[in-house]
Amino acid sequence: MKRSFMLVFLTVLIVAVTGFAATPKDTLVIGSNTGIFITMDPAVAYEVLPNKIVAACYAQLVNLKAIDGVIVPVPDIAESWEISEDGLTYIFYIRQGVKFSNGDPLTAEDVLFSLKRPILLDSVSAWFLVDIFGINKDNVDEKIKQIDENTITITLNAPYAENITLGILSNMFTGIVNKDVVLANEVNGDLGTAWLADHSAGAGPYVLVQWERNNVILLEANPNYYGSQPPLKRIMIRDVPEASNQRLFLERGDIDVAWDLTPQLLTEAKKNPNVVEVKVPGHSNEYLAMNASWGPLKDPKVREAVRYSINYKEIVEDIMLNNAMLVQGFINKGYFGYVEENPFYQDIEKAKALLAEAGYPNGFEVELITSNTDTRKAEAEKIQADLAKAGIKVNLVIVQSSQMYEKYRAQGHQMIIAGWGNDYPDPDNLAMSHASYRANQLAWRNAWYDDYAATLCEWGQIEPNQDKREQIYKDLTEYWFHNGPFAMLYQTVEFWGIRKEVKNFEEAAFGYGMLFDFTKVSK
Amino acid sequence: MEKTAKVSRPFMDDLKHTAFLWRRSRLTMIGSVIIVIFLLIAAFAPLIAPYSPVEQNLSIKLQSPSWQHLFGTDQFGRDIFSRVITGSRTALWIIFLVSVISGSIGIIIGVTAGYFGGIVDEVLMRITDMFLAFPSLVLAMAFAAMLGPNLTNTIIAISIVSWTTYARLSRAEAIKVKSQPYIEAIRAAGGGNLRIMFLHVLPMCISPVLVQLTLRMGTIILTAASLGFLGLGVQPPTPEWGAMVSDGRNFLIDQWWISTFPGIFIAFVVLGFNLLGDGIRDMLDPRLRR
Amino acid sequence: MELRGKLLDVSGLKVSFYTYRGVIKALDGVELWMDSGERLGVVGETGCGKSVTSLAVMRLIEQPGEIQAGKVIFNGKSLLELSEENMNRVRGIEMSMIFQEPRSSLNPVMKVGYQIGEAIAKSKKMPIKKTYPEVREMLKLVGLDPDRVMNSYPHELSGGMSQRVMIGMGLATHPKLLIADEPTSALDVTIQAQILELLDELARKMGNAVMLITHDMGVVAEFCDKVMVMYAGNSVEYASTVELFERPLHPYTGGLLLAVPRVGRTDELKAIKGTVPDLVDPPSGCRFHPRCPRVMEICKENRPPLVQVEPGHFVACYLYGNEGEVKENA
Amino acid sequence: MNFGQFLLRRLFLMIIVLFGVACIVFFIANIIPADPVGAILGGNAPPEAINRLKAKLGYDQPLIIRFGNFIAGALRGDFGVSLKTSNPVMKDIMNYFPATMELAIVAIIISIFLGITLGVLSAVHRNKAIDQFSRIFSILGVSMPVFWIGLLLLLVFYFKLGWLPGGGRLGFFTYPPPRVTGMYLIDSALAGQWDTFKEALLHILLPAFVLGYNATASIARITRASMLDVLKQDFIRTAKSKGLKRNVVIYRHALRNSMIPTITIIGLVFGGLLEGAVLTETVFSWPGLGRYITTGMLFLDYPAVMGGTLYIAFIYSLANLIVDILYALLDPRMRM
Repeated sequence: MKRSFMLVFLTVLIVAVTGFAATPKDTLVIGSNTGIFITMDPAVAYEVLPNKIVAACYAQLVNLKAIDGVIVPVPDIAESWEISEDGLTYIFYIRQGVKFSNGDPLTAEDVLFSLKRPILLDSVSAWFLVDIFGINKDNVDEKIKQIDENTITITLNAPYAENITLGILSNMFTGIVNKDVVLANEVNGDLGTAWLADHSAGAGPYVLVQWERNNVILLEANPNYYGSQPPLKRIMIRDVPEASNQRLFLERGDIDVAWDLTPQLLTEAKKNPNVVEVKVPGHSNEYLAMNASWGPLKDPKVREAVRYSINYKEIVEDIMLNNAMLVQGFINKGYFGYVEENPFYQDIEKAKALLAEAGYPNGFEVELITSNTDTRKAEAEKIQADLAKAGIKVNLVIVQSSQMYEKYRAQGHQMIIAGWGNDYPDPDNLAMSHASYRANQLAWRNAWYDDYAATLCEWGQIEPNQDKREQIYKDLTEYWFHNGPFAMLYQTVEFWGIRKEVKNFEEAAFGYGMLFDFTKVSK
Repeated sequence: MEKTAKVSRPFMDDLKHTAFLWRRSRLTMIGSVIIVIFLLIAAFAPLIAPYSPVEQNLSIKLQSPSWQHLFGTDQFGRDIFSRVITGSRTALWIIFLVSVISGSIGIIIGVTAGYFGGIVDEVLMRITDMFLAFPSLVLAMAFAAMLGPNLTNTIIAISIVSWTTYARLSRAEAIKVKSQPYIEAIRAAGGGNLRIMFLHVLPMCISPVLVQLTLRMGTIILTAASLGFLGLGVQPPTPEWGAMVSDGRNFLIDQWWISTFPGIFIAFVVLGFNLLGDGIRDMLDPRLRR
Repeated sequence: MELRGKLLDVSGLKVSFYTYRGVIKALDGVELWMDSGERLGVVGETGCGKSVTSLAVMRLIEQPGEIQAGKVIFNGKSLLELSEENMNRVRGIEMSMIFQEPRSSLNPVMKVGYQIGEAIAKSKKMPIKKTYPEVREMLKLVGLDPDRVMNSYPHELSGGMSQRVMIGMGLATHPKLLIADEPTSALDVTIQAQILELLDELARKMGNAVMLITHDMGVVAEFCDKVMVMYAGNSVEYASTVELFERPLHPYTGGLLLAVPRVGRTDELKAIKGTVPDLVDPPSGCRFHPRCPRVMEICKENRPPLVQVEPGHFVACYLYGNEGEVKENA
Repeated sequence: MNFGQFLLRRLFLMIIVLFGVACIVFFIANIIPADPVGAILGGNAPPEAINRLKAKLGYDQPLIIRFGNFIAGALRGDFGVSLKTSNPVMKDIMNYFPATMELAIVAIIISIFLGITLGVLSAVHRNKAIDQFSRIFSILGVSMPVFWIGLLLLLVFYFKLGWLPGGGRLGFFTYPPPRVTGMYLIDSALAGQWDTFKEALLHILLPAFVLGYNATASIARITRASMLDVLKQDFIRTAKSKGLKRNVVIYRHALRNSMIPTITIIGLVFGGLLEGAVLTETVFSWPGLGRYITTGMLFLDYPAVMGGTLYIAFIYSLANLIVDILYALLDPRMRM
């Protein structure tokens, strides 16, 4: 590893022009705030950009592909699979002849080890397996078994729809790691997680060569990749914490992709002929949530009044500068079960009438908490001004995101602006979190203890018939619109500023933010 | 022909002389004029400000300076001129409170340490060293995070971080005054420790601390700005200069006015306080008054 | 105008200070002169401008002071017209100075040997290191043990020792004129005598002229050949020491001498009434007239010029028939 | 009290101060009403996952025990494991601190050189053009926030003129020199890689100037004041009476004396630098300890914040100790 690393940089050194000219032809340079990254271990990684890096370095049991606008699970290491009659057991047939980046062959044993690892590590993303599928440390050995040298079976605790199961299994934590290399680097029983934080031992198109924290992450093409060699030999992610700096570097040509621009910075950067804007529908949403157990917000009429006070159009157009989609249901556009309807708009008279009906003719005072990013602060100030028109006096409390979640999880908030990023591309993930308090997720946090909605969610989870399932989600959304504790602001749009030399970046980025296929990008 | 000697009472002469000195040093004059303007702006802010500093009007957002909007508008279409004018009240409030709190903590600790000396001095000075050794921004961040981000907590956070200099200053002064013969005389006449400390030692410390306070008033606004930059400062929509500069930084390249005008006002006020501080120090420094 | 003093001739020297309180006319036409090897005492109450005169001669008057007018001819050169560089070639080499506060006149962070060596090195244009043997010689001459004093710092020396160092520094370059500004007033009496004796002995041996500035008439009597009495920025009387003590002509000089306790005097000491005038707006005419017991009308209008009424005895007073007057500067 | 005792007493005091700082740090870290584990797990994680991780990291132990472990660890230089980077905090500090130290050293060199020159010039030419300029320069230094100045200079020198690089410690494609001290300037010089040295120098100029700007302002003010004071002293008049040239009087005699109060300020100002790094590093993407602590703060990564802050306090006290020793060397009167 060391030798190739030296080789790579020596070539780069020779070919390197001074820092001020354009980036080399065979390398994609991304500028991003890497300060917030925690680890690159597939079993543990849980953030947006790191997940995409892990996806580039590791082949997975099952992968996702965007086929004509809809995300569908596709074979990867599991060449094919079957489901038992009772829908509880999935049998996966492992692809033969695949090699890891260091040349070792990828066997079913590696797959077994990789699937068990997150559970044994109590890792962050393990809750999918533990809390949804009911596979925990005690029963992991009989739930995940190796039948023969190319078959693996996984048994679930309930007959989930195929889309849900495969959606969950396409997450990062099923990245296949090279068992021998990982165990060789194990440190006092940590299953190699410290080593994997900044090294890679996978079979994906790229290899994690170096991660100097707060400075640079370098990926290099994997010579032994079983698929076709990617057009770009190297991906380099430079740490540029300040959004306005990312824009300067982009316009000067020192970076090819600015990852964290604000809408305003992108609008300005677009004026430069060398800069192109790329927009792709995202998979998360942004909402205003109301604690249904606090004061006036207990009354659904008051919640409805709040929903009619907000000017959603202005938020999308003036705050997000059209880098967002006006979607007011909780199921994302591009997902099965999406409901086209957007019933709410700013109608101050109606809001005031509803407030009067509920017994608050001259409004009330409420505290709105949110995290301290530029966009969230802008949204908070906008909503504060909108609600003021309906007589609701909003006091803002802008804190670190860690403190916001602390209060949110303890149901200690009154109003909050936050967002939800999907874990797997199925309406179940959104329904359970936004509508069922029994899932201990967002609905529970906002103290919306509604059994009707919770039951609907559970039906939708196991309903085999697609049309019936769609109707369930339609009824749930209708009900949720007018009784839920949420005012959905928008569905996110992923947007980047890139150099015009970077080709088919949009194809690589399409995937509702769940995917980013580096192998498609070229220069 | 004998010219009669001018009858001059000592105090009047002193006052006339101070006024004379004041007029003579141009810079102090400029300094005090700036501060007076700052106080007037703060006092009559609602009258001066043409628009409401808080009301949003997204149709006219990010307009460059024009006759309707002297300093242009920000990303929410709010008039920056009105926000800067109203912001002067917040700035004054922060400066006043922080100076009073950190000044009094500093003086009390400094005088007690200087006056009693020995163990008391040792312990208090070590505590001061602790706060000095501690990176004050991290301390301020921690307190602001702990108490929750709003105006009063920002003030407390900054005061907790900035009293150390005054403690050292007043301690040095107290030691100097304590050794004066007239203190022995008062003690001989039966004056208690507390009486001596508050009536004799404390007033002597006021002038150097006052000078240091005026010099540091600028940095108080800066600390508030740094807290704003790290996202812990005053909550919107209250206009506060530091937060305005930090929020405007993403617009620095194309909408330069959002950050620049509050920045200029900060520099303006800091310049005023510094010149005033230097002037007061020169005036109070006996050597310069020959 | 032939020179009254072959070594130094100061005439019509005027110096003022621009302060917040107004323009202080410190020197208003000072006259004094010296021959080489001579000892001139410059006496007068504090604030009469004697120190300012010495600084003006050395051209060390700094902001906010300014030399308005006058001529200073020293060793054939007119000092006030010299460029700063040429003046630096005179200072420290042909003419040097010692001050009243010896310990604060030495640089606290530099070794004593180095500071003395600096003066020699400048005059002989050689590196300071090379001057150390000569410095040791000088220290011996002023009665100090070179081994101990050479490498010590000013705060480690006593007042007397520091003044000896200053004398050593002043005389190290064998200047033609040494100006001593109240060299002994900061020292206690026993040390004063030793220092004066040392100064006398060295100056005699090296043949340098000494201008001694003091308010102590006793010191003048012992040390100086000639005396110039100053009052409020003017030279009022000049004579040999003997002549002055026996027949003081100017009323102020008389008053001065009466105020000095001398062995064998029994009569009561009389002080001169009134206080030193405020130099911001000095009295008109002769500046002593408000305090002069024998004041006349003319004294109030005009200022008497310094005229030689007897061989070697000059006085500026209308009592002795001096005619004309000295114009006030604007 | 000879030099040895002076040193011993100061070291003893330093330990007490550091112990006090450790208490403050621990007190703050554990009183902030937000749990770090939640921060690491992010928004979506359910309560069960949080409690599991909390137990694993020992966050459910009583406060006193955790404080004991923290102090015992600190003495051994072990501040526990960072929640975010999952390696020992001390390893992280050793990794990031050289970057901050290098920035602080270059900043202090710039501010000493610039500060003293400005201070002396404005004292010698009082109230003339240079004096006014230097006062305005220092006032600006004290009145404009670091990040505003940083962004402005970046905009002008990097974006518009292109003379200086934009940020980071080296060009994107330059290979960092073999690690000896972790400071690129020294390491590249040791390894003789002069083009890397040049590049590192170019990269450090702007951030160091911005970080040092505030320090330059304070040093200039103090030097001017103490220079004016010294020039009024008697021994200056003696030096002039020895016929020494003007510059000799100013630089050999006056400057050395006015250095004494300036040195003490440099000690205080150095502390300000370490702390100013927090902002400068963010603006110039400088991977130093300042950013490590700020990102740690965002994530409430207690071990990292506690360890980092304690380390900065240690360096600050050390710097002050060195300044006091320098003070004694410079001013013979101090040496008993």
